[in-house]
Amino acid sequence: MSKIVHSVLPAIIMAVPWLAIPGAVLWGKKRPGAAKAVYVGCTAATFLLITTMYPRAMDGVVSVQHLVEVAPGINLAFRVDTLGFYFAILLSVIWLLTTVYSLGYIRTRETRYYCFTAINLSFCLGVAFSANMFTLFVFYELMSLFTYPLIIHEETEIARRAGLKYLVYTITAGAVILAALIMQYYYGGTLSFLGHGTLNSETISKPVLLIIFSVYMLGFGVKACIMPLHGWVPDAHPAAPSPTSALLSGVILKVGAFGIIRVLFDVFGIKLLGDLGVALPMLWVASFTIIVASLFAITQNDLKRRLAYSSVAQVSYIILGLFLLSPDGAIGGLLQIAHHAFMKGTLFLCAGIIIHETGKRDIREMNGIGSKLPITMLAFSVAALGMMGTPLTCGFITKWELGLGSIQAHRPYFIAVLLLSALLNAVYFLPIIYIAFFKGDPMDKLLKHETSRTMMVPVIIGAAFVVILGIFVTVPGLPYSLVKIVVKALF
Amino acid sequence: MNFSRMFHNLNYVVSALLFLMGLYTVVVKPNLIKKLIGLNIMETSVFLFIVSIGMVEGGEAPIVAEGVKSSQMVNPIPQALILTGIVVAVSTTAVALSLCLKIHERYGTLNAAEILGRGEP
Amino acid sequence: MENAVRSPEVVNSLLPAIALLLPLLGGLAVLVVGDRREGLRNLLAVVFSAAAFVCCVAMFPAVMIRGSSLTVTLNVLLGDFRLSVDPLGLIFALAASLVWLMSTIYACNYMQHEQRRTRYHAFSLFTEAATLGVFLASDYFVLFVFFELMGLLAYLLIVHNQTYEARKAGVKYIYMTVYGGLSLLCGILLFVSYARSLGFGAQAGSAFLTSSICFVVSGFMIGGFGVKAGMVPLHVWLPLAHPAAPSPASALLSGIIIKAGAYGFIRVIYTFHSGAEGVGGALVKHGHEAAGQVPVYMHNLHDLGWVIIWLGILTMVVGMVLALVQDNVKRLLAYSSISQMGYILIGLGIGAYLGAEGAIGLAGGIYHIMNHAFFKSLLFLGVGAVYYATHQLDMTKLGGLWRKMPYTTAFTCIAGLGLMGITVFNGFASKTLLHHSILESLEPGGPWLRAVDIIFLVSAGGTICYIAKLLSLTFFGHHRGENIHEIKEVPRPMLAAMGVLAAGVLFFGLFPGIVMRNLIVPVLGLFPGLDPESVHHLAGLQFYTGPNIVALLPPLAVGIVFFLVMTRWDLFRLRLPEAMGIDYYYSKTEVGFLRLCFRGSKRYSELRAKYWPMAKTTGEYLYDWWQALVKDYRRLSSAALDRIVTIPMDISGFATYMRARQFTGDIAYGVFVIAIVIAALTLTLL
Amino acid sequence: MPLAFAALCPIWGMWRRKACFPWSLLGVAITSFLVWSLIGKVNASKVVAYNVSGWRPPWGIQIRIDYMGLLMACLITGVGLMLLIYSWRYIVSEIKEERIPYYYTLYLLIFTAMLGFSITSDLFNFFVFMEIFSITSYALVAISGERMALRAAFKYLLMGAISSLTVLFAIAFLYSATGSLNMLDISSRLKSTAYLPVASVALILFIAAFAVKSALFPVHVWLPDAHSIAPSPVSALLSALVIKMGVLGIFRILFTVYGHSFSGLSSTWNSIAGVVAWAAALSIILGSVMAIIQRDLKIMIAYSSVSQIGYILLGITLISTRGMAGGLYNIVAHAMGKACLFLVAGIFIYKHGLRRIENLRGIGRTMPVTAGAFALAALSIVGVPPSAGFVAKWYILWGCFQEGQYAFVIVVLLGSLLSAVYCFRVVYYMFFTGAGRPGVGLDEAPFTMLAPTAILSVGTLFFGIFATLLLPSLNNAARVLLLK
Repeated sequence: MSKIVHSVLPAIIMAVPWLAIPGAVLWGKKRPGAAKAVYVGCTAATFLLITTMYPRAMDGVVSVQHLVEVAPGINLAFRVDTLGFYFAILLSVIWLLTTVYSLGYIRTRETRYYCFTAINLSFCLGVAFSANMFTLFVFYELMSLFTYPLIIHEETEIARRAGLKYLVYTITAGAVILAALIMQYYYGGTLSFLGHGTLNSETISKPVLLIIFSVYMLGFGVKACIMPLHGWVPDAHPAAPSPTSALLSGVILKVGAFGIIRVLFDVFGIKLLGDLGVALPMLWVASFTIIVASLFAITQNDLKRRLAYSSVAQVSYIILGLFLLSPDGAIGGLLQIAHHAFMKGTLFLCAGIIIHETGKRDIREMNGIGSKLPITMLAFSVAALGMMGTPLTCGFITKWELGLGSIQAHRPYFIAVLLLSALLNAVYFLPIIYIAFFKGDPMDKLLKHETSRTMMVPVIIGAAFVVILGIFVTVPGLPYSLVKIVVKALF
Repeated sequence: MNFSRMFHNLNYVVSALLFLMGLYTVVVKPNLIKKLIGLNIMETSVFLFIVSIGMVEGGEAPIVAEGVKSSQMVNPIPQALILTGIVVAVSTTAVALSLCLKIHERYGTLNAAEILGRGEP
Repeated sequence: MENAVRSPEVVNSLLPAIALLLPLLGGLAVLVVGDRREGLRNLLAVVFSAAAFVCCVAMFPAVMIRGSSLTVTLNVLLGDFRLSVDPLGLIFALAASLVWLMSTIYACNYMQHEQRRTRYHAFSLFTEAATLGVFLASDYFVLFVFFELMGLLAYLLIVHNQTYEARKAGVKYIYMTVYGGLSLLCGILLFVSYARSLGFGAQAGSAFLTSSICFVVSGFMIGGFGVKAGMVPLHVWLPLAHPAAPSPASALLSGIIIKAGAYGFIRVIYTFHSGAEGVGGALVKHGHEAAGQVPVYMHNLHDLGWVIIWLGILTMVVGMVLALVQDNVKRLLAYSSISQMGYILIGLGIGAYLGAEGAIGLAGGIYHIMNHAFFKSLLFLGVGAVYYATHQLDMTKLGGLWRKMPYTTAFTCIAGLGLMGITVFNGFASKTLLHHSILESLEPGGPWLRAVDIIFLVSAGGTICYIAKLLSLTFFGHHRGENIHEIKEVPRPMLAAMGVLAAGVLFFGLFPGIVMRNLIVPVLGLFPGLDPESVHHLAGLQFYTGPNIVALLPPLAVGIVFFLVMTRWDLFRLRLPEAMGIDYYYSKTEVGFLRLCFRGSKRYSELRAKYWPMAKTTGEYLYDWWQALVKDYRRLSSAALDRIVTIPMDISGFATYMRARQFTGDIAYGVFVIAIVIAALTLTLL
Repeated sequence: MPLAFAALCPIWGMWRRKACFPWSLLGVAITSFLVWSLIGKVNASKVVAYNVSGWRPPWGIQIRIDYMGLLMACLITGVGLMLLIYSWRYIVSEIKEERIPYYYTLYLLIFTAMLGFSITSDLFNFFVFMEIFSITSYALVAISGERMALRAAFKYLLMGAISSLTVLFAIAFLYSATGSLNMLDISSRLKSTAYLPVASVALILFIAAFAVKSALFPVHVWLPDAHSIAPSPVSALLSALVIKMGVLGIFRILFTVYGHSFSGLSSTWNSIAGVVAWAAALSIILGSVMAIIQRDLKIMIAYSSVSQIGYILLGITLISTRGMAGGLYNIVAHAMGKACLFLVAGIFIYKHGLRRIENLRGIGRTMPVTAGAFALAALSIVGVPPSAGFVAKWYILWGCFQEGQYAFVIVVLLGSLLSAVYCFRVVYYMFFTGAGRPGVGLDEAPFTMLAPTAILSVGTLFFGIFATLLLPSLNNAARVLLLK
């Protein structure tokens, strides 16, 4: 068993983003510079504080902190295991990037944007740090609700509709998760995460387990946008401002996947799921999502919609990897969380720059945009190549591990899904690159006109991460090393 | 139906009847005052019932005094209760009547249907 | 029989990594310097590619002579990212870096009339790094990484001109590359999982090579490598891409990059041979040899070789036939490349087919790879020079250039003769080897392979024919274009580059023995399953013998007949119907797929348009009803729902109801009271 | 004793127009203090009993504070105090000046009566207190003297009076059957089977009557009118506390008087509980649906009360310990949340005269604290974790599972979805529509109105996070009551 220490650090870390709010509220109008500084400072401080937990995470030491007993047996408590740390550090990095980016991008209602982004960071960290399903659910729900202001930030009719759709989906999902939670508690007796499954098939009948499982999947599947439940994604992403889209795709969809991970590893446990025989249906559902969402993406002409559908497909990689129930598959699935976050984050941020600088959203109108925004489009291309799984980008590592995993699980035919999806990725990403760089009249050369540095830097860093994570995979501290520890503990 | 038992429990039957008559009045009559009267009928039925339970056949007044020795005393508690009950009922009626007055002042009618703006104008 | 193969000594050396890094750094340097200082940039490009070549040469003694394997392990990707140089990789790397150097030198002048020169040089160098990476990789994983990178980077070279043709070629190329990469990845994933190996060989004791899964694996791998190698039916990108790219890039594509595919084939065969070393394989081998049987893994290799041979024949014939009818010089050369890849595949296939005796087939294949690298890149550079001078690629509009451009003509002719396989030129040696190998395979192969012999003969004739056509139409006769007077010989650096390659052609042709002993035999020594005696035999093989030279005559005759016949009936202009080309079906599939997507989404919206009104009407109806309810409610300023459900309790509501039915009121009264009394009594007196 | 003290208060407050607010405040504060001082005692000894004028229980009138009574008393004093503070500034704007003393008098009266109602253990006193707070609340609804108010008050009065009389009738039935008025005494006497028919009828009458008082679904019609038309603190009082008295009545009758374990009555008892549970379920759904279609903020909040009362009663009548704990917890959650919502609605009326939801566009910018309080309370009403409402729903759901009532699971979840719809619509209008009016800075309500609102809304969060302050005791109470 892993070593357990008590630490108040998670609680402190969660509190830090809240410090941004007074700054944003008080200085939002009068001294925007100070407000921004506080905002970025808080996000950065969060990141730095999380990094201090790194040694523990690498040693597999679990930090726990009991917060408050909400009801007898039901606690709000934090427990940072390696998986939680992995998720937390990832989301704080993505947050930092989008935070810096948003300074340049967000021009209206900054105060509200900063406040809610900071709050959401806190809640997302809460999900990552949660010690039991209840805590996870609490922060998950809060996060879901507080994302709404970000989605409708622009307050257009489209945004409003998208926001409404989002709310309907997530609130319903929340209710469904609640039902599953209650069932789990009633039948299983505990909600805690112990590093292995807490439900067992000896005391609980199989149908009940199946019901609990499927209800959980229905609930978390909405955030993780498994195919029939993905409806809000293609609307919310284009409607939201680009940094928010990056956050949505990069982190918030992953929170749903994180929920599924917890259900898989800490509620049911790998062995029980294997016995239940639910893995295969989930694999098919994920495969269906991957393929069909990719096909949908091909037909989209709105850049952000295409990216959104791509996210739907890519998040299902995580599900696919996890439900292979094999070590390599799990590594692939968990890696995909980080890798997709960087890739899709970069893509959305680039899309934001394109929209911000040229006002164009339709891919067909982007002829020669690469000569106008060379660095942006280069970053875009790198991330897009990553999505296709080109070697030396992080997407390749994911694909490789998933492929190995599917063979390890004696289901080699899922490689076909992966590869077909990569092909489809190529079909919908390559034209963008091609249009941007190679199409368009070279005579009619647009003036080079890159965007402001605050927006440029996060994009470059994101693209750099795509490559760094693809080359220096095994460097300690990067996702692979963390994921390896997680998976080693599990299998 | 056991009529002798019914007769034996006549107080139940009668008060129930009265209660229901009052209820009917409250529900059906459109005039607010009539509704109040119905309410009072209901009250009365309840009081009647309570008094009747305290009755002991051949009992005496429950006065504990020198020289009065009776094993057959009427139960005094119901009577005490009714006194309180009547006070409460009166106050309810008073409030209701004052409301009626005000309503009449403001609406110029006491017809429930007209007040609610339904039915004939 | 003792295993005579030298077990390679592993030496840690940074040289492979340096060889890889040099072009990479060069590319970056070129990017940094940029268009502002062209001279410096060109110099940097040449210097760095020369340095890479020198680096490869520096590895030569250790690898080829001492037989050690230079290895460097980098801690990137999944850890153990290992580059390792064995003789096979090294000869490819040498060829690649040499051709690259020449191409770079050539490009410095050639690219002057093109746009985006910095991009060209930078990405050419990047591609060189990736290509060297392919050849220096120590296992399939590393190989795949570089193979993919090479494929994607080469895209930049193909679309360089950004013309319509270039973009069209680029689209086809990139999709084929992606497909090939995925197929390869699939194969490699399966290989890694089932052979449980990190190197090119299967792990000792694994049952991989004897199980049927090895066919699946090699199938995927051939599907992946075949794309790059221009193997029919995966060749469709090639005839588009080569003409579209700038000539030095075409030289690289044809000279080296498609060889990376062939290299992959060799590695697959090598993997099968590794079974001889593995414990399980060795056991199987010894066990069966005692009974005079072929070991099981060899059996599988044999079947695989059979497939490769026929793929090679198909490639060879299709390439040859299509090359005959081209007018565009570069397209002709592109089809020629396909055809020549067919030769190579036949050689490799026979090498696999013959199993332990396959040394001669492999040697022929590898030799031809080397030769082709030289003469095909030289040909492309030559026609590039023509294009540089005339801006014309249609050979029917050229001619008589030999007077104006004597050196170019000479070099191109050397290359052409090499390609024809004429004695003294390098093609002679390799084609002789191939022919020998076909003859050797006749014995076990039977009548089918006799057909191969004939086809080989015919296509050798065809090759002679189209090269004759190319040379005669381009350089000889009289000029059919305009402005013959403005045509000048190309600048000296370009000539120098061509000259070096021409020297290579001659060297490989004149001294086949040296080449065999120093380059090919060490490579063959890698294959543990080969019979050492046959390898030894190859080392002492004499090429310039009477029968060999005589064997050249039939194809030459066939070629001349071809040429005469086709000139006589003007068959060079024959155009095959589109539907006979494989490309046609590719386009159909591609278009069909996109159409499927769009039609699917269109159908979806049609369906929605069809059924949506219905749903919408229902929804609207419900909504109207709801609105009416709300409105009604608001008008009556009391709950509509209340009214429905709670009439008896809603005081005024019930009153109104009763008033409306005044005459029934009394009856209702009676019924009401009686019913309730009965109910109460029943309850009371139960 | 709080009863004695509180009863004195109105007399003092009666004629001193200016002083009546401080005086009432003093009275309420002292009472609250006394009540709170009892907490420890009750926790220690479970029950605090006091026999008025020295008679022993079966005959004398006994005041008995058990856990449930204490909970209600604390709630009444706590929320009551907040509402009183809020009233100070607010009430001036809605009712005529000469009526203000009446308002405070009535306020203290209803306060006293509710306290008495929660802590008495004598059935007749029970009735009397009920009548007092009922009559007072009729008057409070009508206090503004407007047409609509009068009408709503009269409707309320008729239904209230009928239900009161029904209660009295039922008490008489019970008395005739058992000859006792003390709840525990009756409870023990009812164990003999001789009184079955009468007791059954009384039970039905009780439940029907209290259903009216607590505005359970088919008999809720008085509530939307009365609650929306009364002045906002009164609405808050009615919604937060007065209808809880109906719940308390049902609770007392079902559990204190009749109890769960009677052999003879259990079938009637169970079927009654079942009927109430289903009525509660219907309340949840229909109340929410009706709330959704409203345009007037206060009517919407009033309908939301119907739905929330449904939750409470559903929890209580699930007859599972968890469910009951959840139901009781929802009393707390709803009292705070709903009071807060009404107070916010009151602030909007006070500041801008806004009642329509559509008119609240962008008000979140000028009145962030108020609107924020609304949002927080709304989250609790919807049941978003970690608010108090969530804890309540959690326990109710748990109860449903304990009893295998899967239909109710769906009802509860659907109900929270519907409540999300109406709550978030308002939140949306407040925060996310309408450009901020330029030049208009913060424009908040006076502090004495803002503070209670804020405290209540924070309270919902507090009791969500620190639910363990109450839950173990509630669980114990439920376990004792259900003898499980």
